[in-house]
Amino acid sequence: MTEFLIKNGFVFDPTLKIKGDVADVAIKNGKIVETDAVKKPKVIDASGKTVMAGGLEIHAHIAGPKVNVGRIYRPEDKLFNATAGLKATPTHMNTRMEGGFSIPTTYKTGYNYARLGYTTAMEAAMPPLFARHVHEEMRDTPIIDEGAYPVFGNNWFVLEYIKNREINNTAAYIAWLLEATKGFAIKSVNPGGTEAWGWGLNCLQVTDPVPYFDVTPQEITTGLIEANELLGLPHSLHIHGNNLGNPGNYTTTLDTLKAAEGHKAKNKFHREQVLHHTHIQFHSYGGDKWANFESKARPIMDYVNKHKNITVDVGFVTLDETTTMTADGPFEHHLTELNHLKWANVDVELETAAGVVPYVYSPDIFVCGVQWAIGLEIALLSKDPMRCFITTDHPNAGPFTRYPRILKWLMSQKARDEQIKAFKNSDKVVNGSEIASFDRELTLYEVAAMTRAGPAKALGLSHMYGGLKPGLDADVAVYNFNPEKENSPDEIEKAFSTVQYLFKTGEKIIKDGEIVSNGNKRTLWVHAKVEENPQVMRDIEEKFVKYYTVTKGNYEVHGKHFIPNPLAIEVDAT
Amino acid sequence: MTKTITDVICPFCGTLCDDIEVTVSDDGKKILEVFNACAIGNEKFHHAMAKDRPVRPRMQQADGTYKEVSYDEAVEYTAQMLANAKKPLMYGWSSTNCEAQSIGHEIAEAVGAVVDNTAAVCHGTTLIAVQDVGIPSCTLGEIKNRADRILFWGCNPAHAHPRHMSRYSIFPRGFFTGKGSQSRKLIVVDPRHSDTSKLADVYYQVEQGRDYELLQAFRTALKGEWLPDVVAGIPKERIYEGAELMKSGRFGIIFFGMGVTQTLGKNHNIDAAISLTKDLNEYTKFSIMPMRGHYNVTGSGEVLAWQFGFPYSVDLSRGYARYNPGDTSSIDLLIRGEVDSVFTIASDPGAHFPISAVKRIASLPSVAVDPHITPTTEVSKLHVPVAFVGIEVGGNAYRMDNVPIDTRKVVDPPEGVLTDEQFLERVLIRVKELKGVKA
Amino acid sequence: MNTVTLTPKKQSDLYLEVNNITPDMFAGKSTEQIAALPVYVGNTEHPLGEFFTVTGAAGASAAETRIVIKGDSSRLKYIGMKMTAGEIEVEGSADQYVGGWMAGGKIHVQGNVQAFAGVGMRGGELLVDGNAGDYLGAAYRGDWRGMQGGKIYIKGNAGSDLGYFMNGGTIVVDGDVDVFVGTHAEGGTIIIKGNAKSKVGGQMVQGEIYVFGTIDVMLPGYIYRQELEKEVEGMKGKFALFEGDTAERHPKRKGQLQYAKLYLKQ
Amino acid sequence: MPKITLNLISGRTIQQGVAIEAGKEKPSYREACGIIEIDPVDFKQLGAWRNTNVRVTSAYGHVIVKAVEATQGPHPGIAFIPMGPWANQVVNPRTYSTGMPTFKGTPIEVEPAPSEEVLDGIRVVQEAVRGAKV
Repeated sequence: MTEFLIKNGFVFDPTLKIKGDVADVAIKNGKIVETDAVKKPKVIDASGKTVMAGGLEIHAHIAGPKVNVGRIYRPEDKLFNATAGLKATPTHMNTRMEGGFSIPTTYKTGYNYARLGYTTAMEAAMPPLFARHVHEEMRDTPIIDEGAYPVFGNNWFVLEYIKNREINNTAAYIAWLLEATKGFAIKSVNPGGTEAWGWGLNCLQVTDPVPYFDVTPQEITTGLIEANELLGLPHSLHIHGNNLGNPGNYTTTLDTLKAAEGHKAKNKFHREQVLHHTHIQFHSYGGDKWANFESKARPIMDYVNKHKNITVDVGFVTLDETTTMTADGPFEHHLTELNHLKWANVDVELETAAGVVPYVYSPDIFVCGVQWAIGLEIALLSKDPMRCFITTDHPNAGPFTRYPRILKWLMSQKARDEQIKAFKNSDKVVNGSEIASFDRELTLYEVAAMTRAGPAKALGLSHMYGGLKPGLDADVAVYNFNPEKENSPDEIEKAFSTVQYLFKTGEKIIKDGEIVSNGNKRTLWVHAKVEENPQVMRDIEEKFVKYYTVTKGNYEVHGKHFIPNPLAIEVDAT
Repeated sequence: MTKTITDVICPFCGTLCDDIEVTVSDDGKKILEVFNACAIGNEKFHHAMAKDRPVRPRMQQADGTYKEVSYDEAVEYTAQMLANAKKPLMYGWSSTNCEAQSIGHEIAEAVGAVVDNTAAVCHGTTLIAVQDVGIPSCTLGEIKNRADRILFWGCNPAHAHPRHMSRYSIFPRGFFTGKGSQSRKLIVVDPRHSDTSKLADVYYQVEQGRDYELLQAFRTALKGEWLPDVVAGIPKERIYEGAELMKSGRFGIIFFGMGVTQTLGKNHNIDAAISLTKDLNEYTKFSIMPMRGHYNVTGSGEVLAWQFGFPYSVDLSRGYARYNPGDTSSIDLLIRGEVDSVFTIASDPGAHFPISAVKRIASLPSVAVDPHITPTTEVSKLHVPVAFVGIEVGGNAYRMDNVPIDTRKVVDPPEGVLTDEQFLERVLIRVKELKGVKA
Repeated sequence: MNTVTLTPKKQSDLYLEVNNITPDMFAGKSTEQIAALPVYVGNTEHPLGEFFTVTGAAGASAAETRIVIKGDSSRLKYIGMKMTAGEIEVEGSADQYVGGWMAGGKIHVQGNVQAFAGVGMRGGELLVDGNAGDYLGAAYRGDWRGMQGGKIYIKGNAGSDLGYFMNGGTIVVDGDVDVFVGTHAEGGTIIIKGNAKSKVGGQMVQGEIYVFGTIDVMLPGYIYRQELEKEVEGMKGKFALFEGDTAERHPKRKGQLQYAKLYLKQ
Repeated sequence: MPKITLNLISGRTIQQGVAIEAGKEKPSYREACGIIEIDPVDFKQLGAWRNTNVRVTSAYGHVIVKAVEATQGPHPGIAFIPMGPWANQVVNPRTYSTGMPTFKGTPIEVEPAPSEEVLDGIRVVQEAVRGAKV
């Protein structure tokens, strides 16, 4: 493999504690190496540019059944929004057609992450029965390494085991399902509420019992944390709490976060949190109706800042027309009742559900403006950027392609002020939030923590990703951004929109902003070894015979077609 | 010793039964017995064994007869035809696996073709409706485990999806439906008193072509609004009763078929049915599902959607994907004279398109890839026989509820017969050479 | 205003996609530059000049540019697509998407137009002397925002799905229309001077439809309210007012439900 | 000969499903799909015996099929030809710009044609497309 030496860039890397010093980065055999370890490297002149590790997406909806429902049912998302593929100009000879804005095609998803300097992304909700579909899409998403989180929070096995306080059985089932679906982590979406949705109901509070199963969201969350730490998985429980999107829901969120109290991370991956709460912007709402809707970012972040065993990602609202999609089935029904736009829903037998509704975050609507402010407040109130990550819950709060715009808002008070002024109801937005009073501007070092080192650590992948330490995978992004110069807000956005260079596991992917390789994408999954558990295996056999509509033999994901290039993370919980 | 293969998937209809057992000879070449399949599935497995099955490509001669050619010649003809066309149509894809579809799409992208699947004459109008109003749906297991109200509207599973009723919709005993069919009320709407309707608790003989009116009347009745005395041949009292019956269930499902997708109203019929489902969710839990025909038409839509953004009728001719049924759809393209060559695979437009569209296929350079002899192969310039997917080669397929199931290989294909994937892979390599695309 | 005249030189074997034939694209260009603009036949790209002789001169802006297309345009798709100003005169018939997504200016077609004319229209004027196809003034697939403004006038008949998801503007058809008129409309005005078939105003939330002739079968969700004297398109008459579609949701204004209005001439 | 007017729909039958898998070049395909199912009331008007060949004519074409009594009825006024090449000689190809032909709801005339032959599935298409030119 070719050796590279990226010379004289301004390097930002929390793993090496480098805060913009001019330094060189060397690449050999797919890994970062000491600069003297390369003999005849190709030299990349990065002087006057910013150098960081490849970005890590910890939470996005980019592959699988509900994403594809979004694509299928929104042709208008692609109208006049497509670019040429194979048969176009010679520089594009190697790439495929791209299309779509809020729900781009798989090819566009891979290319766009690469253009932003990202090299790894996690699909945030995999319905186990649809695991093959998720893997087929990930296979067709070029360049980036990907993994997927199977959903467990409404799974009948989990509900029954936790009701009986059978944490060993819960863990054994989780290990089996991770292997059967080639999944990466434990996801829980609206625990209990989505099963209730099977009857058109919901669990809005952590103490609302799940119909028939008679277990509460709180018990499910605690049980899943315990099972996760019993297994010692690389990532923690990844939760989307109850009561998403409703005024006054911040108290539910605090109740959800409290489930982590008294639990300590047990794993060999240097992960410290036991609970990751995702898109916490959607869960930090005050008021008791839309008319008095307000930000409760401060109480939420006060709690998060104080509790080191919790991480969060934001879910920034980008003020775009987008497509919401979540395994929180009842929420999507609630949303379509609000905006009257087309509603798709899929209830998945024994496991979960999902809904999809288009949404227009209009700068003319006061609530949208406050949602925008809450996202920024969460990031700007965070005292530890290694525990608060940048996401848009793509495509829910906006497409991930808006990350450069979010950086602009986070790094420039001026950019925020301009946006506040542009709101139709700016007074109401300012009254309903604290954003106008914030003068914090994030540094690139903090940004590197929130987009690279932090997510890598939280995912238990800091031994591979997130930094430029020798021995890590050679995922390196070079941005045409000189941090020593005065940069206008729009220059920030532009610079981070397309990398100058991108390397993925040592291969040159982007050169001068143009994609030159489809890379060597890998699928991450967790192979957790547990003691044999005959009861759980009997339960699995029984449920397949009686209640599933596929046989157990046709449920498990095998084969090169689905995962041509697997990367199994080994866990021994025996 | 014979051996029995279990968990075999039936590659016929969208029900995609995965509990078939097949006994094969000890050399793995012959299917001896097929268990659990319906009459159609059974026939499908046995037909793969037919002795008179074509095993080499056949080229049409000037006098209309066919002459055997090699696969090399077939690859060359196909690649040349596609590479030289200005707007080739690549139609079908519904009876092959997702792996083959994927390769086909790469060919289509390289040559700037229109890719369309059999939804064009089946549930394409459903997809249009879904694009307009969405679709609250579920997997088939939800129906088995929860549903107590089952509506079949313009579909006849007794004939078209023979095991649907026993596996998923009427008879099975599920988690919350322990009494099987006694747990459920069955409502059927059809202009014909079909074999399915004979099982119904309530049957509505809708006037043919007035499904839209009747669906909208049910929606009106749900809201308690005024109705005319008779709608679509049904007295209003029966419409109010039906609305009450739906509302009073705990979990309901509407299955619909070509009786509404192909009838006057088309996408609007489905739109109204979906809107009815959405309305019912204000009172109880309700879902709706199209009864997809070909076993992997759903998969074709899925793969097209994640690769190009649209589920069928995808026009790649301008180098980016465009979609608008009525313009980019096969029947319109053929009848309007918009395409200049036709590649069909895993489908039979010759039998299932209106004759005016078939005439166009017959008049153009054309290739048909199909294990069978069909009206399409017998009017195309080249017929390429291939292995049966789901019998002689495995590969992924999507059930009518979008659940992906990996089909299995049961026996070897006849000596020397290529699979869809193998043939398409060779065409792709040749097309890329002809188009000067870097491999 | 300056005029550019396009005279056909040769017919293409397949259909020709001419989305570049707009005043916006022609404005400020020489005849040579116009002749060099790309048109498309399937997957092939050709200079416009291969199919047309370009004469006259374009104006400095779209508003000052008029385009005349001579001869038979019945295999030209996308004439006037996305135009914002200026004028197009089509002397023959045109194919699909005439005036698609147009925002301003004026198109006059002397013959017929095929499906999707005025799709996604936002403003301007489209006048057709002959017949129109299906989906006239309709929304693009999946979009809940159909025709927003402007005026479409058809002197002949129109096909099915006229004014699908219409939000604003006016469509007038002198002749008859096929099934589905104003489906899902939330605004705008549709005037049918001839007869309509069935499925008129289905799932319509707001907006107005006038039918001067007959409707084969009324939808069940329309309720007769009263008879009214109205002047429509310069014609006075008595109309029966129906409100609906009661099957659909309707917004409230000042505590009153707002329905779509269907006027049937008596 | 009497001529009756009916409303034609087409669709699947289990016999059609079995026959297409058995082989469309086989006589069983013709037996399953080269038929028109007519209601007893309409048969009376037609004045023909069951299992007589009839000529079906629409605005879009014509075809010879065997008239049989409808098994899934009653449905006076409606005729049914299983989906396939025979039905497709006469169905309304208009798509209303949706891509979907109007396979159900085509006005047809049916008249007895006892001396004419029902072609097999391949020939009925080959004959119809013979000499087709772009």
